[in-house]
Formats: sequence, C-alpha cells, structure tokens
Amino acid sequence: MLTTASTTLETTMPSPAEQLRETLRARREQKELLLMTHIVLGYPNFDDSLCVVESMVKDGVDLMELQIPFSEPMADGPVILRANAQALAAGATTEQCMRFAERVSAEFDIPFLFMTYYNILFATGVEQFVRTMAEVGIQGAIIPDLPPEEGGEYLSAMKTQGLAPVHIFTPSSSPERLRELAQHSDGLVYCVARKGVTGKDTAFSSDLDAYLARCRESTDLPLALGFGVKSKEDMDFLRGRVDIAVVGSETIRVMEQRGVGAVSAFIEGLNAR
Amino acid sequence: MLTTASTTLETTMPSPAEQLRETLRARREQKELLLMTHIVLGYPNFDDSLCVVESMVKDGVDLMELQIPFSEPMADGPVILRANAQALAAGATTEQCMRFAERVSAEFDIPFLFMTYYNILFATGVEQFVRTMAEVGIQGAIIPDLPPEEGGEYLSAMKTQGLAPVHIFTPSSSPERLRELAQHSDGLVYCVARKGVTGKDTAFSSDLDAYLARCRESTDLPLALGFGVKSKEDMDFLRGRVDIAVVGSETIRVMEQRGVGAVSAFIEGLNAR
Amino acid sequence: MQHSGYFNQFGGAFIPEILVPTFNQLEAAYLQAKDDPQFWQDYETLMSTYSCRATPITFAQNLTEHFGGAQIYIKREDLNHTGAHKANNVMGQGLITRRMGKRRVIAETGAGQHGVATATMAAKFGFDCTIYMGAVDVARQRPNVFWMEQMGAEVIAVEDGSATLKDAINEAFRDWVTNMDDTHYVLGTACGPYPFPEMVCWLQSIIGKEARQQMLERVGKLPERVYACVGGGSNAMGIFSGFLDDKEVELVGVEAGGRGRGMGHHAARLAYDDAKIGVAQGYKTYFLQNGDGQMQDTHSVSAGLDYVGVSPILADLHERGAARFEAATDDEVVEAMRLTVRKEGLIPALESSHAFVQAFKEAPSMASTDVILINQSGRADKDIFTVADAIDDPKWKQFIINKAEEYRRADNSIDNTGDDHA
Amino acid sequence: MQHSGYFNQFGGAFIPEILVPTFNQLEAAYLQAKDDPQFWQDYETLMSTYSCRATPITFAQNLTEHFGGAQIYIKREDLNHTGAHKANNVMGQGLITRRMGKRRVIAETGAGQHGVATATMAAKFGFDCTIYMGAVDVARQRPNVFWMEQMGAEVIAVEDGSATLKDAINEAFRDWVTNMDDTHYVLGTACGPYPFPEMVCWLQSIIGKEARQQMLERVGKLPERVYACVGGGSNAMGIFSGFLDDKEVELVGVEAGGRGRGMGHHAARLAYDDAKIGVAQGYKTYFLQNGDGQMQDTHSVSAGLDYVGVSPILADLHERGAARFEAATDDEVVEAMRLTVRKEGLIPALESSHAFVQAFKEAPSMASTDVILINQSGRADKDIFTVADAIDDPKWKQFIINKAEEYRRADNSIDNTGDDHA
Ligand SMILES: Cc1ncc(COP(=O)(O)O)c(C=O)c1O
Ligand SMILES: Cc1ncc(COP(=O)(O)O)c(C=O)c1O
Repeated sequence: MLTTASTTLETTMPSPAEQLRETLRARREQKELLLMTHIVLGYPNFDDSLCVVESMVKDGVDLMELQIPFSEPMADGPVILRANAQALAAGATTEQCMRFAERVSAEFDIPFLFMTYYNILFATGVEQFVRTMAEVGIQGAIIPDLPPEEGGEYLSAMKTQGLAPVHIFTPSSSPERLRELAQHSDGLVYCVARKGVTGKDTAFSSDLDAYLARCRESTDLPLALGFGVKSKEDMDFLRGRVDIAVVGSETIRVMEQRGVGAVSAFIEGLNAR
Repeated sequence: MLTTASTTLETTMPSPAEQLRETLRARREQKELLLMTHIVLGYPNFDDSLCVVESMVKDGVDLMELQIPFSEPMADGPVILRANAQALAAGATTEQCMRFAERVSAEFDIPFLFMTYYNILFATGVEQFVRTMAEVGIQGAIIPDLPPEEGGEYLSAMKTQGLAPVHIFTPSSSPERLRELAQHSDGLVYCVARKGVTGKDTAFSSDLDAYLARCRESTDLPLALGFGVKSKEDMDFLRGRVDIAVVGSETIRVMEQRGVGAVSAFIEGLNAR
Repeated sequence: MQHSGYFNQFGGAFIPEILVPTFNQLEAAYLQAKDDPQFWQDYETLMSTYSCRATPITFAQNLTEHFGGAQIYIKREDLNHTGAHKANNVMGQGLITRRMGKRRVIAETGAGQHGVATATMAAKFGFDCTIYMGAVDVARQRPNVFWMEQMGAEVIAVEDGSATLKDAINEAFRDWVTNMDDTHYVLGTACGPYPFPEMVCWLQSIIGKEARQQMLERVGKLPERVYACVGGGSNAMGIFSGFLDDKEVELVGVEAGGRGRGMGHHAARLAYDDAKIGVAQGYKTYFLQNGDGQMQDTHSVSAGLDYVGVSPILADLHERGAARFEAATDDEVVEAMRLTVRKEGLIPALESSHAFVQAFKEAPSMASTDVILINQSGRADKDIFTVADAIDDPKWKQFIINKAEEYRRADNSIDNTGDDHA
Repeated sequence: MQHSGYFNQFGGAFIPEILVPTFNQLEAAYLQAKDDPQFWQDYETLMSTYSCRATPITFAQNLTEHFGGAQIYIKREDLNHTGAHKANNVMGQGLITRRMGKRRVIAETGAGQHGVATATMAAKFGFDCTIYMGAVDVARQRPNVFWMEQMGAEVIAVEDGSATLKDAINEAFRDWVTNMDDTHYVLGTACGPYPFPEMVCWLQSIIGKEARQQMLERVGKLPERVYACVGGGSNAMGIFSGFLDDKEVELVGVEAGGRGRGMGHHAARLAYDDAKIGVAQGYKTYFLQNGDGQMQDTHSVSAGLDYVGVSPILADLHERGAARFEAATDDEVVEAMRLTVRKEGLIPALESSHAFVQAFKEAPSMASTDVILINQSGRADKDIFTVADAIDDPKWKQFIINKAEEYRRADNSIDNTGDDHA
C-alpha cells in the first residue's frame, strides 16, 4: 500500500519521538506558549483538510493533531462528533487518512500526531497500524479510549517504531495515576482542562494552578492543555502555565460558521501577543 | 294521580284474572288459535302506540302485551331493545304508560297485560304499582326478570288485586319447575319457543311437541307461545299445539320498515285461515 | 338454587327463566369448588405459576414521608399477569368453567381489563371466547381490543343503550340465554345475580388473605385502614374480605366522584346520595336511576368505575356501617396518580388511583405509628390513551398525529373521518 | 481497578482517562456489594417487595401439545414491575448508587424498557434522572417516553449518528465524563467497560438462580436446553448463569436475524458471520463493523436487540462453545409472538419472541421427556405501536387516525407534519 520506508530504524537516526521532543524543545526556546491545533481528517473533505493544514502551518501553528474519524467518538463533544460523522458519511477511510498524513508530513515542517479511537488501530491490526504511522511520518498518537492498562500491544508497537504515545492527564487523576500515565508517555502529555467532552466552554482561572502543578510534578514532558481553549484571552492565561495550548473544536466552529478562509485570521488572533 | 277506583274489590265482581281466564275461554271457543301481540309503549310515540292498538283490535287481535320501556331490557333482542331505548329517549314515563293503559282498557274490549322489568315496579313501589295496574284496567303482567323466588311481594300484591301473574315456561325448565311456575301463574302461561332473546328466528317443527306436552302436563291454564312467531305458516304450525300465539318483534319490524299503516295487513295475514 | 344469595336486603337472582337451570348448575359448581380444598389449591397453583401470586405489598416510603402521617403500604395487584386483579376472578372462573365441562366463555368489559383477562384465560384454557364491549369503549380502548383479538377472542361492539359497560352486560346476558349449554358467562365483578357476587368475592379474597398475612409478617400488625376503589366492587371485596373479622381495621371504599355531585356527573352509588335501591342486571342494590327506575348515565375518568350499580355485598357493608364509602373526583384522581408515579415509580390504574386519593387525604392526620394499606388494583400503562388525555400531554398528541400521517401516507384507502366501531 | 474485566480475549475497560477514578469507585462498590451477603439480601427483599420476584415459571401446555415434542416451560420476567427483566439490573444498580452516595442517575435506552425501568428506580430512590434515547427511538417509542417523563425523568433525544441505541450510549458517556461526581451511569445491559458486564450479569443472575431451583422443584430435573434472546446479553446471561455449571444443559442465545444475513439487515453478532472482534463503547467484543472498524447500521423489528455489540461474556461463551447462538428473523418473530399469545395468553415482547422462535424450531424434534426453558424477558403490551405495525392491523391504524383527528379538531395549533423529537 504505502510507498517506501523500511520498518527497522537506523540506530543512528533520531526516532520520531525524539524528533518530536527536540522540535518542541527548540520551538519552546522561541516561544513561551506553543499552539497545537486539531482537525478531523476528511471533514468536510480531504481537500479542505489540506487547505487548513497549509494555512495553519503558515500561520505559525507549532504542531497538529490529525483525527482519524470514528463512528463512535465517545470522548468528543458535539462539534467534533458531527465532524467525524460527516467525514465518514463523505467516505473517509483509514487508508485515505494515512495517505493524507504521508503527504502533509512530507510537505510541512511541523510535527503531526494522530488522534483517534482504539478500534481504528485494532481493525487494521495494532502493529501494522503503528508501523504505517511511522512510515507516513506521524510522530505520535493520542488514543483517548486506550488507557495504558489496555494498551500493551500499542505501547510496545509504538516503542518499536520509536513513536510517541501521548496520554491524557485529567483533573481527577491522582498523583500516582499521573506518574503512571507519564511513564507510558512520550513527546508530550495532554492535560484536559476540565471534566467533560471536547468543545464546551472552560472557565480558565487560577483554580487550574494546583492541577497543573500536579501535572508538572509528574513529568518532565511538555504539557499541552486542551478542552475549551478558544481565544487570545485563553492563550494569555495559559502562557507561563503550560507549554502548549490545544485548540480543537473552536477551529471547526470557525470553519463551519465563517468558511475555511477564516481559519487563518482566527489562528493569527490566537498567536498574537 | 290516577282517577277513581277503590282499592278493595267487591267479592261479587269477578277479579281481573278471572275476567282474563273467562275472556280467553270464550274466545277459544270461537277460535282455535288466539293471537296476542306486543307493543312497546311510547314507541315511537304514544299517539302511534294508540293507532296500533286500535288497528290491532279491529283486526281481531285477542289480547295484548303492553311493554313499559326499561333502560336495561336484558331479555329482549335488538328490535324490542331499541324500541325501549327510543321510547325512553322520547320521554316515556311509567305514569304515561299507566294513563295509556287506562285509556285503551276503557276503550277496547280485549284483555291487556303489562310486560316490563321488575325495576319499573320496584321504583314505584311494588304494591302501589300493582294497585294502579288494577285501577287502570290491566288484567295481568309478565315480568321476565322476576322468578317466583324473588316475587313474593309482587305475587301477593297481584293476588290482593286479583291480577294475573304470567310466568314463563322454557324448553330447559324441568317438569318440577314447570309445575312450580304454573302454581304461581294465572290467566295464561307464556311458553318461549326456544333459548335466546325475543326477535330472532325460530324453526318451528315437531321438535317442539315434547316440550309443549310437558307444558300442557304442568298446567290447565292456556298456553301462549312466543319468540319468533312471525308468519301465517308459524300460526298454522301452532294451531292445535297451543292456545295463543304471541307476535312481538315482528310487528315492530313491520312498523319500522313499512309504517304504522302496514301493521293491519300484517295482522290480517296472520289471522287468515 | 340452594341459596337466595341475599346479603340482608341486597343481592338475589333476578334472572330470565331460561337461565334457571344454568344458574343451578353454576351454583352447584361454585359450592362444590368452595367445599373442595383441592379447588383452592389448584387455583393458588395456577395463580402462582401463571400469574405472580402472592403479589407483594410495597412500602411507599416516599409518599409516607411526603404526607408525614400514617405509613403507607400498597398491595400490588398491578403485578398480576394482564395487569390487574381481574386475572384472579377470571382464572378462578376458568377452572370452574372447565369443571362444568363448558368450552366457550363470554364476558362484558368496560375498560377492557376484564376483557383482556378473559381472552387470556380462554387462550390458556383453550376456550372459545366472545367479549362484549360498549361501542364507545371499543373506540376509546383500542389497545385492549387489539390484544383481545390477538388472543383469538371475538370482540363485539355493543351499540345499544349508552354503548358502555352496562349495555355490554345486557348483551352478554342475551348471548348467554341463547348459548348457555356450552357457554359460561365470566362476569367481571362482584355484581350480577347470585352466585356471581359471592363467587367473585370468594375468588378475589385471595388478595385479602395474602395481604393480611403479609401485613402481620412485614409490619407486625394489621393496618388501621384499608383503601380500595369501587367499580363493581370486586377488588374492594377482595382485599376487604381479609379483614372483615378484624373490627379494628376500617375499610374504606372509594367510588368515582367524576365531576362531583349531581346525577350524570359521577358513578358514586354509596358515597353520594343520588343512587337508590333498585333491581337491574339480575340483582338488587343501589343504582344510579331516576324516579321511574331508569338507569342514568354515569361519568368517570376511569372506564372501570363507570358503572350504575355496585356489589350487593358492599351495599350491605355500607348499610351496616361495616365499611365507609367516599368518592374521588377526576381531577383528584389524575393528581394522585401523577404523584404516585413520581414519588414511587408505581403506575396505578386510574381506577386504583381513586383509592390513593382518599388515602392521601387521610394519611396526614394519622399518627406515624398508624399503618394504611391501599389496594393498587391495576396498572395504568395499558390505559396510556386515557391517561395521556387526562394529563393533556401535547407531545403525545403530536406523536399520534404524526403516526396517523404515516399510516395515511402508507395507505390512502383508510378513511380519515370514519368511525371504527367494529 | 483491581480486575481487568476480561473473559479470555473479550471485555476490558477502554475508558477515557477522566473516568478512571469513577470506574475505580464503581468497581470497589461492586466488589464490596458482591462480598457483602447483606447486599444480596437487600436486593432480594427489594425485588420481592417492589417487583414480584421470584417470578414464576409457567408450563406452556398448549404450545407443548402443539409442537408435540419437548415440554416447554417459560420463565416469566415479563411479570416484573415495568414489564421486563431490566428491572432487576436497574434496582440493583440503584442500591449500588445509593451506597456510592450519588444522587443522580443517567441511562441510555433503545426500546425504552431500560429507560422506563431506570426512571422508575430513580423515582423510588429519589434520584434525579436523565435518559438518553436515540431520536429515532423517541419518535417510535413515545409511550415509554411518556412514562419516563411522568416519573420525573428528563428524556434527551440524541440526534447524532444513527440516532439509535449506540448513539444514546455514547451520549450517556459524554454526560458521565462531565458529571461523574454525583452521577452514576446505569448501563442497561451486560456490555460496556468492566465492571458493567460482570456486574449486570451478577444482578441478572437472580433469574437463573430462581429458574434452576424452580425447575428442580416443579419438574424434578434440569432443562435440556435454555433459550434466551440476546441484545446486549443481560437477560440471556441472567438465566444462563443459573446453569453454567450444569454441563448437561445446553444454552441457546437467539439474536436478531432481522431481514436475514448480510450487513445492515440484522443485528446478529455471533450467529451470523458479519461481525468481527473490535473495541467500542469501552469494551472488546464482536461488533458489526466494516473493515476500517466503523460500526455499521443494524436492523431488527425489536428495538431492544438492535445493537452493534454483544456482551463480552457471551462472546467468550460462544468462543468456548459453552453456548450456542442462533438468529431469528423479523417474520419468524412476529409469527412466534402471535402463536404464543393465542395458545397461552402470554404476550412476549418482540425481543423475547426471538427466543421462542428457536425453541419452537427445536422442540418438535426433541423427546416428550425432554424439557426446555424459555426466558420471557418482557411483555409486549408496552410496544403496542411496534407490534400493531408488525402485524399491520388496519383497525389499529384507523383508531390512530381517528384519534389524531380528534386531537386536531381540539387544537388547531398542533402541527400536523412536524417532527416530535424532543
Ligand atoms: C384496574 C381496575 N381496578 C378496578 C376496577 C373496578 O372493578 P372492581 O370494582 O370490580 O374491582 C377495574 C375495572 O375494570 C379495573 O380495571
Ligand atoms: C424485553 C427485552 N428483552 C431483551 C432485551 C435485550 O437486552 P438484553 O440482551 O440485555 O437482555 C431488551 C432490551 O431492551 C428488552 O426490553
């Protein structure tokens, strides 16, 4: 199916996870708060997905989550949920997502992560899926319904391929749990700002500080904070508190309400100081 | 309410029951099979009821059942049932029925019996009802839902007034039961030709003979046979088997289908030899 | 018959002569069954394997707290197969029918509960079955008609009289006088000629027997008061009969107060004073009738209580002061039903909800050590059309309108104004 | 969690990280309850006083004679309060919810049975309650929605995905990840992440415990075969669990064959070979999915069996050959239901009727000394709209059309084309 690429890694080449860490480290030296964005692949179609990636990279997005759509996106809120459904209704397949990933990671010089649900990996075969991820230049993955307890095969495949498994910290996670999650993570960790699903408002306030301190204590990896980030004010609040801000549903909302062209202005607004 | 009439009877005058017996005896001498007809008082209105009585008497009917309408005529079939309901809907009352009876028994020289359900007597007060019956010139009554076991008050009131309580013989009655019913009856007994309610077809055949023989053995009173009698053929069959043929629903049917005026021809047809 | 079937001045058997042998046979079969311990054992076995007797008593903790007075217990006849106490009577009469060697049953039905129960029994016993139902009731109780027909019963819509329960009874008698040889008339309540009132009470006494024992076991004492709704009187007599010898237990029957006092507005024969003693449908009791003895129209939100007469046995208890009778109005009934649904997750039939109304009125002023027992004679989920109308639920109406549209689109041949009287 | 929740390769807990503490708490509460004899005693007391456990087994004599083979017995879960076995699970989870100190429950529902049961439990326990239901199901199951609302539950119509059961489950999880502190998610079947499958089976095992004992007492032997329909798998596991150690008893699960084989036409995950192993809705089992792992549309005449996944415990029994799985088509199901109604006066839910289909296929070729047991998981009278449609009853349609006319005349403001999604 996919072209090129060997399945064993040269020991001398840095692994994708190492590349990811290095990229983030380097960018953080330039910028106090990095911006990670999220798109649903194939929504509304792959051409538009490509335009959005292009424009986001141009506008200074630091890394991106590419969501492979799934029919049962249990952890997603209404906006991303519908984007998943519509991408599938338009015929999006895992194979197309892989080709898309291959193209953008070749064309654009930022790290790309996959975000999807476990069944997408499982249906392909976890090992094969992860191998293909590596081949197409994806550096890590977020699988919100795959806790490390269930992730044995995935984690070892990721390790074999040198990819970064990104786990999720939550406000309700105990310190032990955070350490456990951190142990199984690479590249960064994803801190959700609150309970609930993606795409709902979050009241960013100093109430978050204790939680973020717990996160910091548990890992040396960069902290990405997501769920409800959607404005320059949110960004200003997060600056100094975490390493990466994640903007997810809001991009889709902007796109839906004001068209693909409006995404650029929105991202610029977020990144403005 | 009702005019005149004393409540004690002169011992020298024949009682209404005696008069009834005598009338029937005399008529039977002239005629092998007497004809008793039945109408529902106040159906469709009292004026029409009067016309029908008038015409029936003229056409040679020998005695008549006047049914006081009741809201729950449990033993009646659809034709009489609806006539009851419509008479009541048109406002017929017991009081009006009494006045009607008073008029026809004064005007026409045939015996009149009441037919009604027990609650009509009970609501007025059984004794008073029976007393009024006597006063208005009614000679007997058929109460299909009042077996002799329940009829103590009624039977003694009828006796006091010298009226004829007519009971019903049925094909399913045992010989003992027939004797018991006969004991409590006067004037005549009413033999139903079959199971069921009024107004359905009866197949008149010699199957009836054993039953009628049982009836004959149980009483010296004249036997009236009803339920389903509706044609000259039926009359011909009954002649020699019973003393009186009773035509009920069919008269109403004729009236409904062909008008009050058609009743006369119908009766003439029945009585023709 | 061996007995007159009188309870002081009430009861009797005012039957057409043609039925005398049939009633003799029925009385004999009934008395024999009553004398035969095996019968009751068979009956209990049937009810505990086909229905779910003993039905439980449920402590209504939330309602008890809500009213802050007496402890409220509920006897759960709604859990019976087919959803009401009617099953008890019907299954018992099924056994008696079989003993008499008959193979066809007929019944009247108002709300449809008794019709469904009888059709069910007939299916189980392999009897042919005809159900008489007022045309008005057929039209408003189609779900019950649907199930009766599925059971194989023929449902005949009675167009005569007021086209409701009493007319269905008359019509069932008309069938019976024609077909008594192979047919048993399964009368649905503790009314009609002897031996029906007594026989139905006897079969329904299974409720009271269980309830008395359950109260002693669960609560350790008898209830201060027992509440039951009164249509014909079978569920009331069923539960009351467990406590008739317990002078300390007050028995409270609750009739349909409809829109309140005044002839035509209700079906309260004992609690209001519009009824007087009369004889109809084969027995003597209080009837809602005019001066001439003509039965009058009645009204209740619950089809099962909407009846002109009342059990002669209850009339006698009333006369002797051995039971107290009250009436609950339509509005009170709907309110009590809603409260019970919300507080306890129980769905009392609109009929049963009458008993709840009175219990709710009295519980607050009783002591918290007092205990009351309500007979929940049936469940309301079969009556959803009636309940939704009583509650006037707009979403329900919209659903029905959409459903009708769907049917109409699928089949243009269906008449959209016609009447569905069978 | 202390346990992985695997049954060989099936099960597990694929849950969003935010729910990890919630699942830890739930597992702890579940294990504690399971270890505490008092819990099971409280549970049995609740079920025997609020519902009518033990539910009986009924000998289906007419069906037995009709098929002329094995003796047919029926476990009567339809007699439960709210009309199905769903009550067992829900009441048990109610007790667990109270132990965890939570005061709100949420649930998904397809047919509406589980929603009604949960709303009922919430009313009884005094919990707030939200029910998620696919918008398609809301539209077709209005009677159930009506009762849920009467119980005080908020019913949310889920418009996403296929707007049916699986989408309601997703939506319930979305609520839960937001409100887990005070909220328990009462999952309705033996699916979902550990400990749900095990916990639900444990609570439903009350069916099998009773049934095994009843068979020994009534029939004097264990059944040769036990039949149950399989949606998520809770009623099947409930009854099977009584016989898992009895190697001589064959367990037969019957899935929804819908219109027959071929993806999209049915919901048979084990009996047909359109499903493959996958992970969704938090657990690993056979799912009806495409090559990419996307869940596919399913079809069944019975909303309660119309689900893409199946209990991991059943998937394991299937894999190990410890249970046999068959499928019954829509047409067979309607036919079996009608026959059962007519022959026995029992009204099995369309779901339950699947089990009857397979039993009817096999009974004739079994010996008359053989005994089979069918789990009648629920009653169909709540599903009258579905059943009437399945049977295509013209009188019912006419009734609905007349009723709609009546509503329209009474209130012209009601839209006559609109959608009633809440
Ligand atoms: C649930 C229920 N309760 C009560 C009644 C009233 O009958 P009875 O007074 O004979 O119990 C009915 C009659 O249909 C009923 O369906
Ligand atoms: C009556 C009935 N039986 C069976 C089922 C299927 O569920 P399960 O397989 O969990 O028993 C349902 C689901 O709604 C149901 O309502």
